[in-house]
Amino acid sequence: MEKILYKLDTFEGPLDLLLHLITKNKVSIYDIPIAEITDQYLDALVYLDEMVLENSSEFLVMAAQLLYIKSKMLLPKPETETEEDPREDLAQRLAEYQIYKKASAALREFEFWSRDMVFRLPEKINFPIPEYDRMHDKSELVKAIYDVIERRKERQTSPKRSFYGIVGREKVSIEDMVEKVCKILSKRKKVAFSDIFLKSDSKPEKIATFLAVLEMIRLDKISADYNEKEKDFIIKVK
Amino acid sequence: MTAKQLQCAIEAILFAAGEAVKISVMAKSLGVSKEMVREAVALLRYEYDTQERGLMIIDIDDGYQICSRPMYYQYIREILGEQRRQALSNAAMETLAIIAYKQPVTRGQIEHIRGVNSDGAINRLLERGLIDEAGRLDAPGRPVLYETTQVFLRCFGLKTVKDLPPIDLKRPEEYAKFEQLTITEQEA
Amino acid sequence: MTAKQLQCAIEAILFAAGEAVKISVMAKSLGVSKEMVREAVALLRYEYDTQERGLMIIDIDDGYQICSRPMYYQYIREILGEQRRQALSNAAMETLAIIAYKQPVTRGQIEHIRGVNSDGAINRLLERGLIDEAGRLDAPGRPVLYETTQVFLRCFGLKTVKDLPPIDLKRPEEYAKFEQLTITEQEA
Repeated sequence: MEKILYKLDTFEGPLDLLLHLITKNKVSIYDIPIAEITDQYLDALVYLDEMVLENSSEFLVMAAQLLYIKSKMLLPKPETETEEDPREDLAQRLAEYQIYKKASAALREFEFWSRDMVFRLPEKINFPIPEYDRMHDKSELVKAIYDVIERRKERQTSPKRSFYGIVGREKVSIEDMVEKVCKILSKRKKVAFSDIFLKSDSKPEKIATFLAVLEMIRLDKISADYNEKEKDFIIKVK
Repeated sequence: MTAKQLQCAIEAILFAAGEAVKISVMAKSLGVSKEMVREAVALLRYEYDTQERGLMIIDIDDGYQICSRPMYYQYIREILGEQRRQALSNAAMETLAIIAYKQPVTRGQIEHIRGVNSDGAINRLLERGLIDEAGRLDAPGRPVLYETTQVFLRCFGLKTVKDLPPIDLKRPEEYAKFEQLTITEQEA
Repeated sequence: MTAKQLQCAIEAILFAAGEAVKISVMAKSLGVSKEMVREAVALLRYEYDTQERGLMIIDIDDGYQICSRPMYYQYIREILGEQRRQALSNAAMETLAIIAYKQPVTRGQIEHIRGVNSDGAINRLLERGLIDEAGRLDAPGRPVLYETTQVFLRCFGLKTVKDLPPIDLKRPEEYAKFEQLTITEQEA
């Protein structure tokens, strides 16, 4: 497979990247060849020219979702039930996203319509406006304070911000993590998925490790089977 | 009040307001019909336009707002030292489009559609005054709803949000196609 | 540029500036002599005055400023009064609550706590007499401090600000966060 260098920040998000792949492959949103597109999607993540951390967690969530759909489609379908196409939710999200992407392009045309017009602020008027005279319950003030606090919390806990605060712009290559996983597996025949993660120091390293494991599964170098007793995936060399 | 006086009173009102003033509000305060307000504005606008006056009147939200005529912008710019507005990022424009077409809408809904965290884009649009909060959704967590503002309308030259370029939000054909596809696949 | 165009350009400049613009500044930007600016303004003013237009030009400090004509004040007053008489918006209520609990507090502190520009909300609250200036903070820039007023107490049925409902009873954790937030900021 050819190596394509993607910059994640050229895509607005995982849906944008998926739409790009769908267009490139000239397939319909409503009939995605899921195996192919999943591979290409993972390639895009793996051969990233540069890991942009801002939205990487969302890109990973989508990777997991694609793999899930792929596995669901491989399972034999029960004959009696008219089961839903596992791709349906994704197709609808893509369709909706595509609509707004088009709308966004349409709006772009009007962006500078009033670029050369100056609007002024309301004139300072030299007569008194009547004093405020509505009655309010004092509980409205408390509610307003809680609203402020809540919004602050939302802002502060948003993944993007907390991410930047912790990791800055450290870059970790997935190749390095593939090597690391191989090294671990050369000493032990099998290892628990969570153990691999314990050995990762930072968030970017964890993300790269996750992608490395996905990539190795995809290339059939390792297997990952869920162990009920340990409640973990056991990684083995194939 | 003569027709000329009505025009001049409206000119004074639009100047002082510094924001769009609704036709109905002007009609009520001036003690005339809405039709008379519309006519007076049409005449005033005709005068402004034919003489290429420094001022211009635009329609916003069943009302009018006064602004400077674009052809004189170069002189204004030099004097006020105004920075030209920067283009919105793609993220901000996508977010704005979602809010414009779907308003009122919550942060969570926007994020679901875009598939990525949109806090930065939303904050940027709030800072620019293109969107504003529009109360809270009556649902768990009472999330804030967002809507577009008058500033948005006048920036993009829209009279109302109904003037947004039409997009096919439902696309029933495509959905129908999808259903067909699923059936064929199951048969196969 | 014709004499008429010069007039219109000056009209646009004065409108956009919203404050007095010096004759010398206009002359330079328009590439004409100061005398020509004076003449153009004289003609523009003559037109405004004889037609009793909504606008008026006043002399300020070797410059000119455009404003609305006093004879139309009654309409402006009624309409702007109407437009600004509305109930408090969410933004204004949040701003008011912050001022009530944290007074005296600066514009910058309010903005920091709310995370969005709050100038509009503060101006509305000032206009409606719900808040007032309370001296200046002894810090760089000497920012204005704001506090609530008697009007505020009356509208919320409070005798003094000590009657404000305590916030820490229901959610002590969050109140602590709110306290912390302002303290950290003052330290910074």
